[in-house]
Amino acid sequence: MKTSAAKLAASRAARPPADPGRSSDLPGPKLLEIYRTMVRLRKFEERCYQVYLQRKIGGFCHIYSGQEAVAVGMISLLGPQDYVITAYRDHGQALARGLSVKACMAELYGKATGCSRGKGGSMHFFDTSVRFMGGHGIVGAHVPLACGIGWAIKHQDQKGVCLCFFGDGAMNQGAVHEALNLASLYKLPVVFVCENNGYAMGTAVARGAAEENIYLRANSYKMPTCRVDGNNLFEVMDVTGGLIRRAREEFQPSFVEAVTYRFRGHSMSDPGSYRTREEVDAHKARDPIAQVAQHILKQKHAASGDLDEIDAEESASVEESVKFAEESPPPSPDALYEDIYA
Amino acid sequence: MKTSAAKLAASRAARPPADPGRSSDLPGPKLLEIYRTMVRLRKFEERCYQVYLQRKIGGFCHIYSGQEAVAVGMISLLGPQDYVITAYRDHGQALARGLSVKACMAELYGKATGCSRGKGGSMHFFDTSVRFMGGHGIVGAHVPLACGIGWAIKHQDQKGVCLCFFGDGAMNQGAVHEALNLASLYKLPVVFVCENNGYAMGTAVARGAAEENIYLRANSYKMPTCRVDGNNLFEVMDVTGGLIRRAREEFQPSFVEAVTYRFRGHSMSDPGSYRTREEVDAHKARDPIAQVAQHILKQKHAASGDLDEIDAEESASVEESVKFAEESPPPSPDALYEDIYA
Amino acid sequence: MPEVEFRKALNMALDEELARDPKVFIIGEEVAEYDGAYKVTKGLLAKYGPQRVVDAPISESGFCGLGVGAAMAGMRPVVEFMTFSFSLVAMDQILNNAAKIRYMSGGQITLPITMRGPSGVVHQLAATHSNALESIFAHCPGLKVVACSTPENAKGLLKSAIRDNDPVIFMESELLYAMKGDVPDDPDFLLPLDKGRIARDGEDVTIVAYSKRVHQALAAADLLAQEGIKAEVIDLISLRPIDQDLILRSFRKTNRMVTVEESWSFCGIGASIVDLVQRHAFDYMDAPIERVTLEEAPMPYNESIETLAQPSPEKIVMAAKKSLYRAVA
Amino acid sequence: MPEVEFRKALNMALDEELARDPKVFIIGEEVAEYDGAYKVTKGLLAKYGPQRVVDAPISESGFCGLGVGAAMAGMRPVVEFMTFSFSLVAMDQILNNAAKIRYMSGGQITLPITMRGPSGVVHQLAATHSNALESIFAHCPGLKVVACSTPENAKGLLKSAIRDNDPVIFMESELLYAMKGDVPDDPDFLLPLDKGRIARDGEDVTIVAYSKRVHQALAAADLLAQEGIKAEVIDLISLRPIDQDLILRSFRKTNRMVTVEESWSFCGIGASIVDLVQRHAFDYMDAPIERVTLEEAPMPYNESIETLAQPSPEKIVMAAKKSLYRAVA
Ligand SMILES: Cc1ncc(C[n+]2csc(CCOP(=O)(O)OP(=O)(O)O)c2C)c(N)n1
Ligand SMILES: Cc1ncc(C[n+]2csc(CCOP(=O)(O)OP(=O)(O)O)c2C)c(N)n1
Ligand SMILES: [Mg+2]
Ligand SMILES: [Mg+2]
Repeated sequence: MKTSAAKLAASRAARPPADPGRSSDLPGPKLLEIYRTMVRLRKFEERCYQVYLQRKIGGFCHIYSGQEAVAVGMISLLGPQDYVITAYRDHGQALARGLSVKACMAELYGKATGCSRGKGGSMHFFDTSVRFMGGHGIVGAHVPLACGIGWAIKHQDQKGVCLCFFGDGAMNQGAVHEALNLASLYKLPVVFVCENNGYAMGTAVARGAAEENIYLRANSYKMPTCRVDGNNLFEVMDVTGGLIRRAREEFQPSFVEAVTYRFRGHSMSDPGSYRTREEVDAHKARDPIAQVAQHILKQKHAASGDLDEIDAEESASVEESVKFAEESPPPSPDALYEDIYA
Repeated sequence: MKTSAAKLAASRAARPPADPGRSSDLPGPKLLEIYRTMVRLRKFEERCYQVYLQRKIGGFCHIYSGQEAVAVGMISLLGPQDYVITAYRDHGQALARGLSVKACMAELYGKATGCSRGKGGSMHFFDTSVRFMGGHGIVGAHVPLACGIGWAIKHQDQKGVCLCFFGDGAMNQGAVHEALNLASLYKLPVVFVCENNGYAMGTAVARGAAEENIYLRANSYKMPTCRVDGNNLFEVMDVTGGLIRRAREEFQPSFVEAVTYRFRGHSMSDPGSYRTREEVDAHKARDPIAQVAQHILKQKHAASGDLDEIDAEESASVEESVKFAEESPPPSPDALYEDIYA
Repeated sequence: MPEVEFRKALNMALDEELARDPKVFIIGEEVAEYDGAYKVTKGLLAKYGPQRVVDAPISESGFCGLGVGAAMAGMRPVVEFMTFSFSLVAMDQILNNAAKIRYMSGGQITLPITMRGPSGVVHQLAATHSNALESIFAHCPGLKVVACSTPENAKGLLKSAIRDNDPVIFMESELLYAMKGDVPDDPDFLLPLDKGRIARDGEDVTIVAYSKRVHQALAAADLLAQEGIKAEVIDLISLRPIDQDLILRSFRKTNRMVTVEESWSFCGIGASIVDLVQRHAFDYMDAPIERVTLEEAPMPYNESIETLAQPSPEKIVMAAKKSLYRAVA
Repeated sequence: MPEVEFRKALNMALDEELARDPKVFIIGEEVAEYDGAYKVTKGLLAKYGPQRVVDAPISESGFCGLGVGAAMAGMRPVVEFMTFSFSLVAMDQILNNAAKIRYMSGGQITLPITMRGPSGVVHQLAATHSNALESIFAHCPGLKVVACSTPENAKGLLKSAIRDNDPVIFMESELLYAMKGDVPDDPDFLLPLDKGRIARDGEDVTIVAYSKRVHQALAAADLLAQEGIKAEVIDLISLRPIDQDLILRSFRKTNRMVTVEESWSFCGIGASIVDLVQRHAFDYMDAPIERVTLEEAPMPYNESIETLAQPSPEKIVMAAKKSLYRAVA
């Protein structure tokens, strides 16, 4: 699916009614906070890209740049009782959920101060203190886990929701279908978020799925399903807000396809030759962060200098995190044998 | 889904246009042949039930009685170039595909003369000479195999089709969803037949699937999909005929849900207490064989005495098969180590 | 101590733990309304309701993953595989998720999940339904693997497994479900998950077995006794971690060993026992250790060759003698 | 004999077999338009088209099953797992279908399928992406399991695997893909699937290894040589069936052995080697056989403990010495 910006805009499906109050009317301070988080993600990822090239970090590394409106928009709607779980492209959701930039960067460096003590790496960020349940490397395999988290929420009367993120490619894993059915059958408070960035590695959506309208596949599971422009923060928030509410209050699971685009290759080792420069540029022109910035400026919530300041602060914080990571100690040799059993 | 006969009749979906010529207009001899095959299945299964109770055969044994119109109707449309693959409730499809009653009965007895040399048993009938590719015990796991068979047909230019049978419960296995997508993506000549007999063991369809209209789930894979009354031979044949033609000629896979009912328990060890006597009786009143008999008599293709004769002949042949099985030799001890590698 | 069937002993364990801890729930195919394919969960739905005893569709990967996720979020799930043969479709959930998430999270996540069900060959179910996967599970750090063998230990071990804070693979056997035995009704009767037991004392040769093969080993010991050979029988119970001390203590006494297994030889449990014995008790080895395993073939349907394919008391006797003759010779 | 990279040697094998037999096709994720995640299938789409070199969605269970079905119906599929870690979601297709259908059909069905891909730990990919599953596959009758170790044998073995009429699990290693070596360009260069090889002659101790660990074993042998110890290095190549004769021949000469493995110890390949040695060459055992395996932990991300977790030439040297000191003592 070589998603053109036009096609993308046209493809939005009928959606469940948004909650009263539109997110674009959010008060300035709240919006600026969201903007700051989006910037944080971007700065983190771009620095990450650099340190990877400098071979300071290793393993696989999947950059989230371009998809920020999805993670930040949705996760900003959560409270402390809620859970997040995601795949290996997890830096964005982790930071959006409030993991410290330092702990994330240190994890990439494999340090003992990392959010997973240096044992998980880029693909396996965890922080149970904010109910961030990973970071999972096997495509689709964490989606059934979300059902279990939903089960725990529901049967421990926690009035929460689990947001479960996965990619367009994951829709072709059988386990995902089993999980969608289970969530609907058991009425579990899970919002399934398929981040459709057009590709699973080099495979465009329509080359991997007979039904390229991903959100339609959730119809098989009798749950509310919709598609949103994943580069449009406000649309993301408006739609997801309603779904989260229904999950929390009615135990109604739902499915949302967020159409977006990754600015970088699949992982650091991907030259990305399956996408044309024009295609990438067209999507960069719809940068989700720039769109929010524009809105803020237009609504006069802040001046352009204010935004520059935020950018600079976030850059500085990422810089600090690099220093922190570099100076942190590695896990002790004993750590190899720790954390296997409780 | 406690399928009432009325609900069942009402639930038929819009279907793809049938091939010209309706199967109810088939010439008498052809119809009588089909009737004979249906009777053969029933006699075989009921005898099977008895010898199992006499402990002459062992293992799991899943009786097909009540579903005959599906296997016989569909398989009667195949030619020698076509393939059949099915689950563990496989006696019906095997006999419909022309495996000898003797080889089937001998397999149940675990004899060397059995269709799988006594090594497969009830759940694993095979006969490659008629392209009957099993008999498979793991729910849903043979459905991807059907894609491979379809692949082989297509890429070896065999102008055939693979009929793949599975149960309503199998729709909840992830592998089935992966397979449906692959078949559609690669345009494979496979007709997927979900025999919805209302239950997976003791689990009624709606207790296992959020979407109880099984045929609708195939919509996710962009292939023609429909529901037929699986107890109505002619409806089964009319609809499947068109699907088989499209598979053979256009490499168009399709999905058909055949709503039916098993007269016996799930397997020999199932007391079946999850179904009321009334429910079972209501379905027995729609016996697919009796329906065909009625049609034959009404159309004066044969007299009632002719049908009795067929019944008697098939009973006799099953009787012979029991004798054959009992007198056949078991596999030699060496057979244990044979057939592991080519 | 009431005398009950093996399946009832398991049922008592589930019942008591459901009563004790609201975080416990059972999920699997036919566990609720059907009372369990093998009646292990009989009556539990009626007593605890559909939120604690949960029927699942035929989605092993899905509901096993649901169990893992629920454990991550503080519940204490018991996942029933109708048989472990069907756990093959959930293998990734078990080996990647259940076994590794704690480690990958740097110890933040605890996974108190029990995955249970019958395992191994039954009777004429043929190749796909006769899988014994214990050496696969026992290969993997992060899992605990337990095989019960009597009504008593079935109860005590299952209760311990459910209370344990790690993922436990809990293996039963259809062929033992009807076996009767005395079972303590103390609701706090627990057995350690990491200890084997001496099922019979002896000094001439050690027979190591687990699950239903323990009973064949005991039968073999009876036969050997008739010939004046005193066999010690070890019931391993724990396959991961394996009770090395117990095995070595017995071996240092008998200097001879036969292992009896539920699965195939290559990369099997017995091979690892051989390995640990030769590494830790090399000087005590008076003869090669003999192994009685499945023959190296998928399980056939035919009854006679199905029997041939499996360990038997006679095969164990022969192996024991071989190990002894060798010493005599 | 051109000198080529390991990945090119595999590519040549695929290329030649695609050219030779129209029944051969390759299916897997990113094998076609992307030229393979590790470029093993580079250029093959361009040469053979999308019906012979087939991109698959992320549906391992589906496309592996498709391969098995195609083999049942007369094709000769090569299924690529991007890495064998991802084969865990297809385990049922491999262990129940590929391994057992021939048997259950009483020999009517032939399954000429090759399942290939890199296996084992790479570099900082952490626990889910570092699985080495060979002892799981090698446990199961019905499968053949092969691990290549040089560009030359990679080519000869992969061609044999594709031409073989049984399901072959063909294991490669990302870390070897860039290794260079001479490779025969004879399109009928085939190597037997069931034979190991002596990678280096010696008489003091036998080091048995496979896959990339062979190179560590050779490095260890170099180090040992500096101390006057002559190690013989066996490259197993075939893990099922294992080349028992070769192993025993060497052991009867050296009387000492170290096994080096890609996976964990318990129920590992080396345990089975120990078992067969003690059963068939008991009187030749001058010391316990030592094993160098992964440490018993999931694979961590951090580079230093990831290194600690694995075999190394130094660990092999220590193990070899331990086996020898014992004899000296
Ligand atoms: C079961 C499995 N198969 C293959 C892989 C290798 N792999 C990692 S990411 C990926 C593509 C996933 O694409 P998508 O789901 O669209 O997520 P995105 O990377 O676009 O965020 C693949 C094939 C894997 N990790 N797990
Ligand atoms: C993966 C797997 N899980 C569980 C089973 C046990 N089992 C055998 S048949 C069956 C019910 C299947 O129901 P359905 O698909 O509707 O077919 P039917 O028996 O009605 O023909 C179950 C749960 C199995 N064989 N395989
Ligand atoms: Mg994607
Ligand atoms: Mg059914």
